[in-house]
Amino acid sequence: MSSELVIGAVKAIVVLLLVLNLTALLLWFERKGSALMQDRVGANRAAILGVGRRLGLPNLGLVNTLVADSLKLFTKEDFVPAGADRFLHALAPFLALFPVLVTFAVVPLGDVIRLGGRTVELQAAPLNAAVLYLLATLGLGVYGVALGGWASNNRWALLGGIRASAQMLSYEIAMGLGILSMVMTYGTLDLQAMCRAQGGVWLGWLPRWGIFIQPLAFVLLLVAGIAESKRVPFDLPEGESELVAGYFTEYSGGKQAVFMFTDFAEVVLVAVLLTLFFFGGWQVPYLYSDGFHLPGGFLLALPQAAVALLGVVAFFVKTLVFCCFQLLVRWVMPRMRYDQLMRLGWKGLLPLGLINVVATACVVVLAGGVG
Amino acid sequence: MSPGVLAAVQFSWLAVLPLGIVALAAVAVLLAGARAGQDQGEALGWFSAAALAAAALPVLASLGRSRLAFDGTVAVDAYSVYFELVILFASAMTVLISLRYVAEMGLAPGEYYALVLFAALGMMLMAAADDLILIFLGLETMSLAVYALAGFARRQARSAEAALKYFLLGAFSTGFLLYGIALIYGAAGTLKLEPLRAALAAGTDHRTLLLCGVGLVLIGFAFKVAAVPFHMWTPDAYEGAPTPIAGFMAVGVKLASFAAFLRVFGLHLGALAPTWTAVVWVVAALTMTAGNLIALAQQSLKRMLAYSAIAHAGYLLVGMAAGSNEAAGAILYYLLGYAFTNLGAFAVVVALERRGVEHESIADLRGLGARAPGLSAALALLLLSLTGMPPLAGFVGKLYLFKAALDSGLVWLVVIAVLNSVVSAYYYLRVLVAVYMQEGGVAVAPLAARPALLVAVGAAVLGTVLIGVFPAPYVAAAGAALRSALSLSSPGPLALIAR
Amino acid sequence: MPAWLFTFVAVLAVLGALGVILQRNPVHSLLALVLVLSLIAVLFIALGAVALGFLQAIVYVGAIMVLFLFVIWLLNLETEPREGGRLLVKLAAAVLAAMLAAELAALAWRAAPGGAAAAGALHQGANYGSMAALAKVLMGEYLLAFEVTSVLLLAAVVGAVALARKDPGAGPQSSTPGRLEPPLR
Amino acid sequence: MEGYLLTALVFSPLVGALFVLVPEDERGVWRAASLFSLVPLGLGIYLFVLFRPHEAGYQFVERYPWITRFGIYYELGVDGLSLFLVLLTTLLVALSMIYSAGGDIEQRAREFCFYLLVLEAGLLGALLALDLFLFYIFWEVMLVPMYFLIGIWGHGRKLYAAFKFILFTMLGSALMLVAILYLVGAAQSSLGRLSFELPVLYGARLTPGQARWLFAGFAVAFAVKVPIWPLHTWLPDAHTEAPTAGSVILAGVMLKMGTYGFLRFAIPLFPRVAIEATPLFMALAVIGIIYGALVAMVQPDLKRLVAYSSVSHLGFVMLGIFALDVQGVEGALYQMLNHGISTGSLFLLVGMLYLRRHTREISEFGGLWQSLPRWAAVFMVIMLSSIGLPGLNGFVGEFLILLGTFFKLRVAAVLAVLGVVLGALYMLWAYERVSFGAITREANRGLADLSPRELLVMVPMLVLVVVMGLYPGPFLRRMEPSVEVLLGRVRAARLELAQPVVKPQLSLAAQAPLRGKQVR
Amino acid sequence: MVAPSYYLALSALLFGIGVVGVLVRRNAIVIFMSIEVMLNAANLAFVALGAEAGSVEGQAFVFFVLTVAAAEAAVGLAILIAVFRNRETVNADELTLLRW
Repeated sequence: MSSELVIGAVKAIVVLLLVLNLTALLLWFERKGSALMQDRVGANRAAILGVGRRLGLPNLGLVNTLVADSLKLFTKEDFVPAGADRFLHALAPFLALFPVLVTFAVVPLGDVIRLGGRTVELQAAPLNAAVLYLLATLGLGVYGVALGGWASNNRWALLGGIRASAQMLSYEIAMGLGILSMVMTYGTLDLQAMCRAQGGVWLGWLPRWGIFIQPLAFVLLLVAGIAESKRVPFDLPEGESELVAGYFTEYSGGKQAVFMFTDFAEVVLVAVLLTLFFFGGWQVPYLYSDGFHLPGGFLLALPQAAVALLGVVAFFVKTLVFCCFQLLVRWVMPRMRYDQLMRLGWKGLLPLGLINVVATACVVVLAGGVG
Repeated sequence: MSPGVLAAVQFSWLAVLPLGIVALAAVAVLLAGARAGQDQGEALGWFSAAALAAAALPVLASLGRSRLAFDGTVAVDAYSVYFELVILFASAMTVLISLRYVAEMGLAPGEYYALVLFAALGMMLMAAADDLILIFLGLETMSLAVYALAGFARRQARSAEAALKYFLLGAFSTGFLLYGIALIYGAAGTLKLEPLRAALAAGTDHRTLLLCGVGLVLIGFAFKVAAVPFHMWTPDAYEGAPTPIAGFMAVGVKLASFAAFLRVFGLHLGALAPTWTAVVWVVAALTMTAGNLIALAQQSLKRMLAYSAIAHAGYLLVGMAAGSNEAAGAILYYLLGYAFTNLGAFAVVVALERRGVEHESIADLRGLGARAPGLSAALALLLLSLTGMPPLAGFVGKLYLFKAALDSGLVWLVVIAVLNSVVSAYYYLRVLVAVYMQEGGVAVAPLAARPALLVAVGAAVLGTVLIGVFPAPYVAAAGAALRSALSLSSPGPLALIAR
Repeated sequence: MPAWLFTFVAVLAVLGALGVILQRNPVHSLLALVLVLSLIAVLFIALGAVALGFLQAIVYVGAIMVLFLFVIWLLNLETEPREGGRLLVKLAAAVLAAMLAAELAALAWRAAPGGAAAAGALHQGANYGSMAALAKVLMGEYLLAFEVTSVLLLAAVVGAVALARKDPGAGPQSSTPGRLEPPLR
Repeated sequence: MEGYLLTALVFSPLVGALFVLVPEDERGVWRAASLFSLVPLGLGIYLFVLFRPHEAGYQFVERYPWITRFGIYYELGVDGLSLFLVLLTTLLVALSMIYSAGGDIEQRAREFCFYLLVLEAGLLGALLALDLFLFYIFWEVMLVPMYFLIGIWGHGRKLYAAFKFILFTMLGSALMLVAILYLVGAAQSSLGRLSFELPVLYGARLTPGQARWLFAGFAVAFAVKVPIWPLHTWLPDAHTEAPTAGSVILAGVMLKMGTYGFLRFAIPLFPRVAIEATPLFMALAVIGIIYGALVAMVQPDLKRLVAYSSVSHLGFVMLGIFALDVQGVEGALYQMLNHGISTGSLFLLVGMLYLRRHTREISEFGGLWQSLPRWAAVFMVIMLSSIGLPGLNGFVGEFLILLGTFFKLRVAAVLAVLGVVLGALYMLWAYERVSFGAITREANRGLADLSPRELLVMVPMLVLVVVMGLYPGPFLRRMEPSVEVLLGRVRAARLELAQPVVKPQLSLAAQAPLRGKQVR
Repeated sequence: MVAPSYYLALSALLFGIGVVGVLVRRNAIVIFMSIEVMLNAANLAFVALGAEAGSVEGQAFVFFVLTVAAAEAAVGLAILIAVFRNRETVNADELTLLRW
């Protein structure tokens, strides 16, 4: 009993650390990547005693992002505007971060591994209603930004909060519909089972990934996901040119860091979801439990531990790719207007999602069910 | 999921078709209304009325049957046919009354009629449901549509306010209803009414829980039928709501609520009758007395009709308190007459209203007898029926009801009831005084020669007279409806209430 | 759910409910309500109704409460001044209702099937609270009810839109410019 | 024709009421209304001719099932109790219609005629119905038209009077409705079948307690209508404020519905209770007689005086009814007719006066004998009939009543005689102040005397006053069999009551020895 | 393991608190929130009693209640907005066009 508890705790901490580190990495990528795309240098000033330069290394800005900025953020004055609701003002950032982080608990990082006769699921919380859990926690995410905006006693902040919550609520529906089609396709609410179902190939060469049977759902989830994380082109809640910084205008220091953190954690989450639903999660193409079965009948045998490890690596690679994709979108898309945003959500994605669900249902029933 | 699951359900077209027709019509009206302009509103109204009439056909087709469908959640019996027909009629009348009003007041016709149809669907479901879940859903479908309709004239502060009060108190009562259902479920272990009756007949170990639940459900229903002390919403809601909707609330909501009330309490909780009839006795006495006494003081016609509706709920509760087969038949019959009479009265009020000139107070009606003899005569007849003047529908209904109550030994309750109807004569006649015996008032010719309105008023008057003078077929129909509902469960006792 | 955890959740839920009715700022009331609803979701899961617990969180916490929040903002509700007048009536109402609650609780505690003492196992099947079990009922015996909910929702949407829609030619009173003010305290 | 005679009688006014709506102008309305008011009168006379005088039971019975589930029949019939009231109704309606056409009703003639004819239908229906349900319907139907008659064409505080009238009456009839329903239920358990038919219900066995309550229910309704003192307060208002035709019908026929109700329903249905309640009702009747007379005496308003005299006269009727013997009941029936004729005439005469002077204050008149000789002469005859001058109709009724009462309860008879004296006093005094002496007011000079139309209305009354005073035989002969049947039921009940088991304390003989024993 | 009766007692308490809230508060939206507390108390009772009996019917009912609650919230809040547009208040004591 206690060892299971320990394993559970370890898994939770591992997942948490992974997400946090990934987030920090994304922060760096965003700064440096954007500089690269815009043909400028980007963060490059801070260095530790000039060691890197002396060694002749290019300044990657890692010190800026990972050390200097963090130090600055956490040592800055925690400013609360006059007339703000102090309690909610303090609570809001954590209310925003918490649901995103706990969502990762149900994400399967890989297949089971066997350690000393014990089977360990590479999933912090193996839950057979994981999709419902996912939707529930996603729903909670609204409160942080909404209350943050409201509690600041600032018009821009309030407007940002309202925009954020309306936007998240609207796109949650499209997202839910996308996820629903996947649930119907695989006939399960269990994410691990969904990943397992994506193993193997069609026609001898095409991986059985979700993207190939539910392309529309992928589009839905991608768009809605970006909107959920309030990033360009859906970054109206924090549109600098209109609202200063939207709902976190009045935040500074550590609390602002938490908000920023939430932002990137959401990016990771969206990437994870896309990976899980449409790109086989930890499935590596042609890799089975005993090794690679390449098209054409070639078999490349691998030990079980290596297969598991490959799965985890594959998962991270896919996630990273989608993370980067999301960051890249920022520099190629203009910001939408608010009415365009709403129109896209309600008149574009929602009908598409409904059509997709109905079509899926028809196919599922005609095919005699999935179970 | 396999298709086998669906096949296992006892599907019944007869149960679904009427609801389906109404729902489809609602969607069609909604879509058409989005495109149509204000001037096509009347066409939408006529279409809605036609759809309601069409829905009556499958209802009639299930006459003579008496069985349960959808795994015992819906009853296909004469009882539901009876109520569904009356509900369809009341809804169609509401639509006809509304035609002119909607145009005159500049309301959105598509949404208006769609909501009326949705409400009608909810009411029909309440009448047919044999399961607490379905009753609840029907109740909510009806209520939500009616909440919205009550506040439909949203440019008027009063309308929105009426909707708010109606909504808050309605939702409050829903809470009681739900908790009560939960406790009954806990005690009996089922939500379906037939097994519930069987379970009660077999006796339960959880009598306390059951009685608590019954009490709370009673509160919930008391709210819906506007029984004192849960009547506070009624006058405000009626006064603020668009007038045709006030009539719809007074008739349709009451019909459906009593249909479910009677089915749940009379038919299925009959084993507990001695406990709840005592409560209903008190509630009935309070309801009629308070309704009538407060109605005396009203200056507004709609408000007066609202209090009179409360009083009539009181009379109907006398029948519930009597708790016999005979009384149940009387309730059915009374509701029929009440539907015709009250809708007619509201139709007349609608005929007098127009934008800017609302015949609000009774004093506005002064001299109407000379300006609009036909309409005044109709109003007089309908009000006399509400008073209980023979040989109109209201009289025979009361007679039947009181007779049944006397047979159950509720002499004092009946005495209270008849004294109340004397009190009620005062305020009904006060209207006639204004119409016929006083001069002045607002010099506006009524909206005469509106075919729909005239049809509605004519139908109401004709019905009121016909049901009153030749009650035999309707009494027989009410009786048949009850027998049909009673015979649903072939085993078990056939008596409505062990009394 | 172990007893200590239940006690903790229950106490928290009651405190939350009290918060709903005692907080003078509607947003704080709302947050208290969110807490209560989430705890009830937890209790659902503890009772084996796993799917329902999540549904509760999704529908109530994720959607309905956000709608409430929106409306509070739209209405620009401020902290209520201390409510004066009719204090006696309110007190009486409160006492009465509290008595009702106490009585109900006492009754429920003693009269519930199983009783207070029988803390035995619940008679639940293997997949008692699963989505599949729930779906079987919804698509089976309650098929009609399930279909009716679609009508119900449609009616609600139509009603809500009809009521809250802005009039095209509405006067100035319906949309005062500068309505949206941050709460002033 | 005979098979449907009663139906034709009841519904001909209704048909007339519909026809009244047709004509374009007011003259046409009056003509149609007058014609149609003569139809029931003609049918009534035809009925009188065909009526078989020596038959005790109901005649011309029509019986069709109506609401079989409740044992309700459309059942009409006539007997000696109702025959003359039917005739009186048709006569008074026709006369007041003709009178009203002569200028009494100045506005909304169409509605007036409509209501009057509907009222007639209600009155005739209530008199002829043999089914309690049907009876109740007609009983209520007559309220509404009367309410409108008072409320629209009345004078002074007409709305107040109309409301008082209808609420008092409805209060009574509502209780009667409960009693009817209870009675039917009780009869169902004792007879084994559900029926609203009067002949069936006569046979119901009731416990004394039930019977007492039910009797009370019926009695309150009828007592309000009569009206018995202290339930009379609506009457002076209603009579005074009503238009002349309304007063005539109200006093002439409607009050009789109360006394008729006692004779047809309350007493035969519950004879034992009626016997027990005799002292009470006799006391109330005597109070009514004396009270009515005393109050009438001090009235400054002529119409109000006549109204209070009605209270007094109806007291006589009640006295006769509760004498419960042949003389008393027949006298009461006869007095009902008398009162209808004489009081109806008095109201007509007051109305004629009002038309000319627009006042009814007695002090405003004086010496009318000079300016209105014909009016004064007619008034004289009618007034003498009202105070019961031998040779005129009033005497026969009062004499029979006093005779019947005398055998029953001497004190009551003696007090009632006092009432007769008082009646003569206030009537003659009023007449003196109005007609005799010199003309004191200029306005009273040069008034137009009775017009031919008015004479036409009054002549039938005068003829009846004389005929019924000199030749009561044909009337009494037709009443007697039915009265005997009624009293037969009372006698049977009295025999039952005499059994000491039922009510030992009533019999002094049974108690006396007991007391004696204790003393010893 | 905790017996369902404890859950039931808790639900009764919550229900009572909701009722008190409806009766005591004058702000319409807070009244509405109190009503939601009542509904949820009923839901808890359903699930607790259903768990005891091992029947899914109670859960089905809660599912429907959730649906209804969502619909009710939409309509109710729309009404609130309509009222506010007209009157600039949702305080029940100030809504006096119609008498309470």
